Amino acid sequence: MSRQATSTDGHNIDRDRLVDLYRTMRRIRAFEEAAEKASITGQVGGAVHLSIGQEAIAAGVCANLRQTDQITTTHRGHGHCIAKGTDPGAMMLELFGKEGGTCGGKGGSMHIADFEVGMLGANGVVAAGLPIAVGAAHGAKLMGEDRVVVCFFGDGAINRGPFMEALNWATVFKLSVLFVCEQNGFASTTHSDAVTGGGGANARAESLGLEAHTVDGNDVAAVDALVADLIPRIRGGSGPMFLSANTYRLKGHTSMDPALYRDQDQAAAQWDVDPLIRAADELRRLGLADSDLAAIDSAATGEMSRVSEAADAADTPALEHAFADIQDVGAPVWEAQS
Amino acid sequence: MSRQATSTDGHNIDRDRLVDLYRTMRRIRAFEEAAEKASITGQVGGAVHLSIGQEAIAAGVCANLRQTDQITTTHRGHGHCIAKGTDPGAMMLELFGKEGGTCGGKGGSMHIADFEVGMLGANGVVAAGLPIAVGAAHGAKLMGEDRVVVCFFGDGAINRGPFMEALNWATVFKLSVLFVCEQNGFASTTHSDAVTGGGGANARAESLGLEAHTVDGNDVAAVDALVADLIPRIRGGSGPMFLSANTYRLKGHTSMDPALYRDQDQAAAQWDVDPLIRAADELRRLGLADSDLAAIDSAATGEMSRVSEAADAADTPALEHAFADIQDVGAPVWEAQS
Amino acid sequence: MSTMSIISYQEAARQAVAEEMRRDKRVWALGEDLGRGGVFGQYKGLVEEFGPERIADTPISEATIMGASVGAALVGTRPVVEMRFADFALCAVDEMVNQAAKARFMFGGQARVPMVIRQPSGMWRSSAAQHSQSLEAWYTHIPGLVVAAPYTPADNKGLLKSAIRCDDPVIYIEHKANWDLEGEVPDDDDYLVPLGPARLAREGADITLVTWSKMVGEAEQAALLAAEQGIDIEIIDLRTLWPWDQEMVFASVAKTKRLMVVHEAVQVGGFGAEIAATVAEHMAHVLVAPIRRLGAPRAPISYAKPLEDLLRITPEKIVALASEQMAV
Amino acid sequence: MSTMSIISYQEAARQAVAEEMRRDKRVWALGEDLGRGGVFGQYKGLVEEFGPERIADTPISEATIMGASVGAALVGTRPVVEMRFADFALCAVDEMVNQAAKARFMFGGQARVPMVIRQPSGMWRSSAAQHSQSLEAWYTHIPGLVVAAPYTPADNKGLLKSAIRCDDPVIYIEHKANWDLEGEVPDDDDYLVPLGPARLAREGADITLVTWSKMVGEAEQAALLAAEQGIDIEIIDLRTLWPWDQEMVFASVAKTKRLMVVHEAVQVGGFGAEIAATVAEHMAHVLVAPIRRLGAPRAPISYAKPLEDLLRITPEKIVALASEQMAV
Ligand SMILES: Cc1ncc(C[n+]2csc(CCOP(=O)(O)OP(=O)(O)O)c2C)c(N)n1
Ligand SMILES: Cc1ncc(C[n+]2csc(CCOP(=O)(O)OP(=O)(O)O)c2C)c(N)n1
Ligand SMILES: [Mg+2]
Ligand SMILES: [Mg+2]
Repeated sequence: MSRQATSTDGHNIDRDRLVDLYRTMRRIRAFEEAAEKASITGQVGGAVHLSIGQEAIAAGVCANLRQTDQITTTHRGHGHCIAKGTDPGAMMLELFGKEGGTCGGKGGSMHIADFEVGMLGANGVVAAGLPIAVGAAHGAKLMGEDRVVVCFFGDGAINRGPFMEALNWATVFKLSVLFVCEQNGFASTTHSDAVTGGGGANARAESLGLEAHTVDGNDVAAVDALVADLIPRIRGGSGPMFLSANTYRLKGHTSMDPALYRDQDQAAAQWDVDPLIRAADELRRLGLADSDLAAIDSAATGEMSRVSEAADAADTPALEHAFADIQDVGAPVWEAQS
Repeated sequence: MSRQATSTDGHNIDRDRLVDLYRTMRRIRAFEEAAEKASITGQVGGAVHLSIGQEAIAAGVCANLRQTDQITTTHRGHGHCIAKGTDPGAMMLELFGKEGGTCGGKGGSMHIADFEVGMLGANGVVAAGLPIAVGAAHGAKLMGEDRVVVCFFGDGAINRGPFMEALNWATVFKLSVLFVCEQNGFASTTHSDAVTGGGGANARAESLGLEAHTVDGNDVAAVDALVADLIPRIRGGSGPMFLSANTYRLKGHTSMDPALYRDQDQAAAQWDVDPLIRAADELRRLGLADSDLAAIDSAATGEMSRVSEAADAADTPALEHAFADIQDVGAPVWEAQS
Repeated sequence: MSTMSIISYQEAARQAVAEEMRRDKRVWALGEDLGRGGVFGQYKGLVEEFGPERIADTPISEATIMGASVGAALVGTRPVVEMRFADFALCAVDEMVNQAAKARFMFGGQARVPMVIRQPSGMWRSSAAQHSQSLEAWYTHIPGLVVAAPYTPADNKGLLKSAIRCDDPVIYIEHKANWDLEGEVPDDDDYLVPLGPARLAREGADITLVTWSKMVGEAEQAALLAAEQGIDIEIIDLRTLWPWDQEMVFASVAKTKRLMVVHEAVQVGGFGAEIAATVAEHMAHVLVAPIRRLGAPRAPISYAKPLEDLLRITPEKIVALASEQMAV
Repeated sequence: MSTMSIISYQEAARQAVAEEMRRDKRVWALGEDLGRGGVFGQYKGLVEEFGPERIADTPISEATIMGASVGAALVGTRPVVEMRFADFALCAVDEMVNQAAKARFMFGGQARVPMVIRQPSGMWRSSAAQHSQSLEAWYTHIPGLVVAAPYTPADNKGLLKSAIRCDDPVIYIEHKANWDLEGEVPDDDDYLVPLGPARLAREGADITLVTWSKMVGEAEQAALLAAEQGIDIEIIDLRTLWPWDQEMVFASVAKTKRLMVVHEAVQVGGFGAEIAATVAEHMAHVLVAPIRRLGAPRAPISYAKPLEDLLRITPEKIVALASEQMAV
C-alpha cells in the first residue's frame, strides 16, 4: 500500500468531534502501548493482540452508538471496548489478572466484556462473535427494542462458516446489525488475500443480501461520517449492513510476534499513514494548537500509565472465584476444593 | 412455478444419447419407486429420501463423467449413485440392510458409497459432503491426477457454513470441482427461499470466485449440454465451477412424508413437468416409437422389481460385521462380544 | 391438588414449552421446521399459538442456531434450541462448549446464558451411524453445562420446565424412541422436576442399577425377569446426569452392596464410567461384588437391524449381568 | 544400532513429519500458518523442503480443514491436520466424529481415512478458558478414532510416525507446555512407537499411578517426593489412550494393589473414569485401597494465574493422595 492522503477534508467534520475521536484513539493507543509493555515484562501473562494502527475504526464506529447499543469483538478488541465506554482501569486489571478486572481477572484480554456499556464480549475463537452478535440483535427484535448491534471481526474471519451463516441469518430475520470487517491484511502470519477466494468480504456480504460499504479505516472522520449515516438507517429497520474498513496491523499478531514474515519496508511505510498521525494532521489543519494535541496525548499516556501501575499494585482475585459463576447447580464447592 | 416448455429443442441432442439419458432417469425412477414401496411395507427400515422429479440432474451430470471422476452426494442420493454407475442391486441390498449391499448393509440409504465407480459416499449430515468433495479434488491435485469431482447438494445446504468454506477452499486451491446445487424448493418441510437471504446459491458462489451457471434441472438435455461444456474446462484446470439446477421435489421429504405443508395444486402441477415426461415427449418428437419408450420403461421397472425381490430374499449380514472395519487397533473383538 | 393426565413423552414436552412460553414472554424456540411442528411433532400447534417470531423456523445453520441463541440468551431472552438429532449438534460444538458453557464464567458473572439445547438422541428405527448417537457423556465433562436425560413423560414435562427456567445452559436429551411412551403427568402449570435429584424407579434389595433415558424401561423389564430368579433390583433413574444424585446412589449402594450402571451410549468413556469410578472411590468397602457397567461396544451403529440390535442393551443382557453379580 | 540425540518435544514432532513426508509422497500437512512454521514452530523449515503444496497454508476454516482432509484421505493421501489449539477442533466436530471416524465403517470397509489430527492441548501461560482445554476423553468415546497423547520427545517422534502410518484417523494430542521439553530421541528414520502399548515410566512397588501427557512429569516429581516418605510409586505413561494398555495396568495393579489415575483434564467424565471403572470391574479383589482419581475440578479455566494454578495437578497434590492411599 502506498501512502494515502487524508480524506477527512471532504467530511466537514466538526473540530470538537474530531478532537473527541482523536482522544479516543489516543487513549486506545496509550492503553495498548502500556499493555504491550506489561506483556513484555511478563506482568500480563496471557496473549495480547494489539490493534495499534486500527484505532480509527473503533473510535469512528462507536462514536455513533448509544450506550444501550451493543458490540461484540475479537481477540483484538481493546480498542472497541474503550471506544464503547469500558473503563480502561478495569480492562488493565483484567489483563493483569487482578481483582476488579472487567471479568474479575478470569477472562483476560481475549474475554473482556462489559455488559453495562453494551460490550458483550471479546472472543478467543475467530468468527465466534458473529452468531452471538446476530443473536443479541435477534433478542432485541423479540423484545421490541431498537438497539443496534455492531459486530467487529477481522479479514481472516470471513473464511469461517459462521461468518456466512450469521450474515444470512441477519438478512433472513432482518436484524439490526452492523458487521464491521477490519481489513488489516493479515490473519496471524498469513496474508489474508492468499487464503480468500473471490471478491472478498463485501462481495460475500452483498451476495447474502446486505448493503455493503467500504471505508478508509485509517481515516477516523471518514469512518465516523459513514457510520453516522448507517446506524440511524439500521435502527430505523433497514436490516443488517456491512462495512469493510481498510487498515493495517502495525504490530505483530501478538505482542510477542516480530512479524518478520512481512515486507519490512512496506510495514514501516504504514506508520506514516497511522490513523493518529492523520487525525493529528487534520486537527492542525483545523487550527488545533500543537500544545492542545500534546495535552491530549499526555493525558492519555498519563491515564494509561496510571491504570497500568494500579493494575500492577492490585490484588489477585480471591481464590474462591475460580469456582464462582460456573453454574447454579452442579458447580464445584470452594470449601470442598480448598 | 408454472408449466415450463421443454427447452431441449435448442440442444440438438443426439437421439441415442437422449435415449441413454432417459434410460438412466427411468432406472432411477424405477429404483426409487421400488424403494418407496419397500419403505412403506417396512422391508426397508431406515429413512428413504426420494429424488423423484430430480432425475435429470443426476443423469445429465454424470453422463459427462469418467469412471475415475468422483462424486459425493447427500441423503437424497440414489439417483446420483445409479447415474455414476453403482449397481442398483447392491444399492437395494443396502437399503434392505442385507449382505452384498454397497456397504455390506451397514450404511443404508444415507450412506451408500461405491468407491470403484468414484461414488465417494452419500451423507446424513447436510452440507458435509462439500468439504469432502473438495478434499477429494485436493487429493487429486496433490497426486497429479486429472480427475474431476462433482459435489451434489440441496438448496437447503447452502445455509450451512461448510458450504462457504468449501467453495472458498476450492477457489483458493484452484481445485477441479463442480458444485451442483439441486434447487428443489424445499429443505425438509421448509421453503428454502424463506430461510435464504440475498441472491441465493449462484450469487454466493460468484462472490467466492466461482463461475456459476443455472440450468433447467428438469430438462435432461439442457443439463447434459451445459455440463458437457463445463467438465472439460474444469478438467483443463479452470478451477471450480458452480451449477444451480432448478427442479422440484415431487415427493415428500422422506417416503413417509405426505408433504401437506405445500400448496397441493402447485405440487400436482409439477408432475406435468416431470423430467421423464419431458424427455419422453422430446424422444417422441425425435421419432422414437412409443413401443421403444415402453420397452425402456418396462426394462427399468423389471430390473428394479427384480433387485427389490432379490434384496428381500437376501441374507442379513453376518453379525460379526458389526465389529468389522471400525479401526485397525482398538476395535471390539467379535469373539469377545458374542 | 394437581390432577393427572395420561399423555405421551412428546406431548409432555410440548406442554412444557407451551406453558413456559405463556408464563414468560422471554422464552422462545428456534430450529429447523418448527413451524410445521418440528421433525418429530414435538412443537405441534405452537406456532399457531405463539406466532412465527417465538416459534422460529431457521435456516440449516446449526452453528448459528446455537451461536445466535447464546447471543439472544446473553441479552435476556430464553431460547429453547432444537437440534433435531443429537448428531447434528456436532455442527455447533464451539458454540455450545466454548461459548454457551463458558460465557458466564469468563465474563466474571456479568451475564447468564439461559438456554435449553434439545438433543434427541439414541437408536431409533435403523437410523445408522450418523443419526443414532448418545453423547451425553461429552457434556457432563464440560464445566458450565447442566445435562438432563428424562425417561418418563412426567419427567419430560417437569425437567424441561425446570431447564427452561434454569439460568444456565442445559443440554436436554430426549430419547427418539420414547416420543410415544405414555404415562401419568400432572396437569399443573407449575409442575417442576428439579434439576439434580434422581428418581427411585424401583425399590430392590440386591443390586443397585443406575441408568437413565430409555434404558430405564429396559431396566424395569430386566427387574421383572430377574425377580423370577429371585434377584431384587433397585433402579435409580438418574434423569439429571450433571449434577447427578450421588446421595441417592450412595444410599442405595450402601443398602444393596452391589452396583450396575447401564446406558445405551458406548461403554468406553461413557458416563457410566464416572458413576462406577465415583462409587469405587468412595464405597469400595461396602461392595460385595465388583461394579459392572453395561454400555454399547465401541462400534459405530450399524444400519442393518440385526447388527444394530447387537449394539442394544436388552433386558436379557441386564439380567445376565445381574445374575453374574449375584453369583460372586 | 540407532544413535540418539537430545532434542525437544517439538523438534521430535518436526522430524517425525519430515521423515514420513520423505518416505511417503502421499503424506502432507495442512493448517493455518504452517508456511511460517506453525503457531508453535512445530513445522519450522518444512515448507522450504516440501513446498507449499505439501505444507499447505489454509484459510481459517476448521470445518473444511477437517472435512477436506477426510476427502483427501478417502482418495488415498495421508493428511496431517493441524488444529492449532485443541479448543479450535471444536469448530470441526462433525467432520471428525460423524465423517472421519465413521466413513470406513459406514461404507463397509471400502475406504480408509488415514489422517492425523493434531490437537495441542492443555494449560499453557494463562491462556484462559478457550485456549487451555484437555478434551482427550471425548475422543476415546468415539468408535473409529485412535487417541494418542505422548509425553516424552522420543514418544512424540515415534508415536507421531506411527500415527501418520496408521490407516485410521488418529487424534494426536501434544501438550502445549511440552514443546521445549528435551530428551533422548533415536535418530533412526524408522523409529516407531506402536499405537497401544504404554510405557513404564518408573518402577515402584506401592501404588500404580496411571497418567499421560504432561502429567507424567508431575507424576515423576511426585514419585521423588513420595520416595522421601517411603512410598514407592510405579508410573505408567499410557501415551495411547485408545486403545489403552490394559494389560500393563492390570499387571501393575496386581503387583501394587493400589491404583491412582491422574490427568490434567476435568475429572468428571475424564478418561481417568474409564480406567478407574475398568480396574474396579476387573480387579476389585486385589485392591487393598480404594482407587483414587485426580483431575481438575469441573470449572472453566481461569485466566488469573493463581486461579489457574488452583486447577493444576501438582506433585504435591499427587503425593497427598498417595499418602492417603497408603494410610488405608
Ligand atoms: C477458530 C479459530 N481458528 C484459529 C484461531 C487462531 N487465530 C487467532 S487470531 C487468528 C487470525 C485472525 O485473523 P483476522 O480475523 O484477520 O483478525 P486479526 O487478527 O487480523 O485482527 C487466528 C488464526 C482461533 N483463535 N480461532
Ligand atoms: C446438519 C444437518 N442439519 C439438519 C439435518 C436434517 N435434514 C436432513 S435433510 C434436510 C433438508 C435438506 O434440504 P436440502 O439441502 O435442500 O436437500 P433436499 O432434501 O431438498 O434434497 C434437513 C434439514 C441434517 N441431516 N443435517
Ligand atoms: Mg486480519
Ligand atoms: Mg432442497
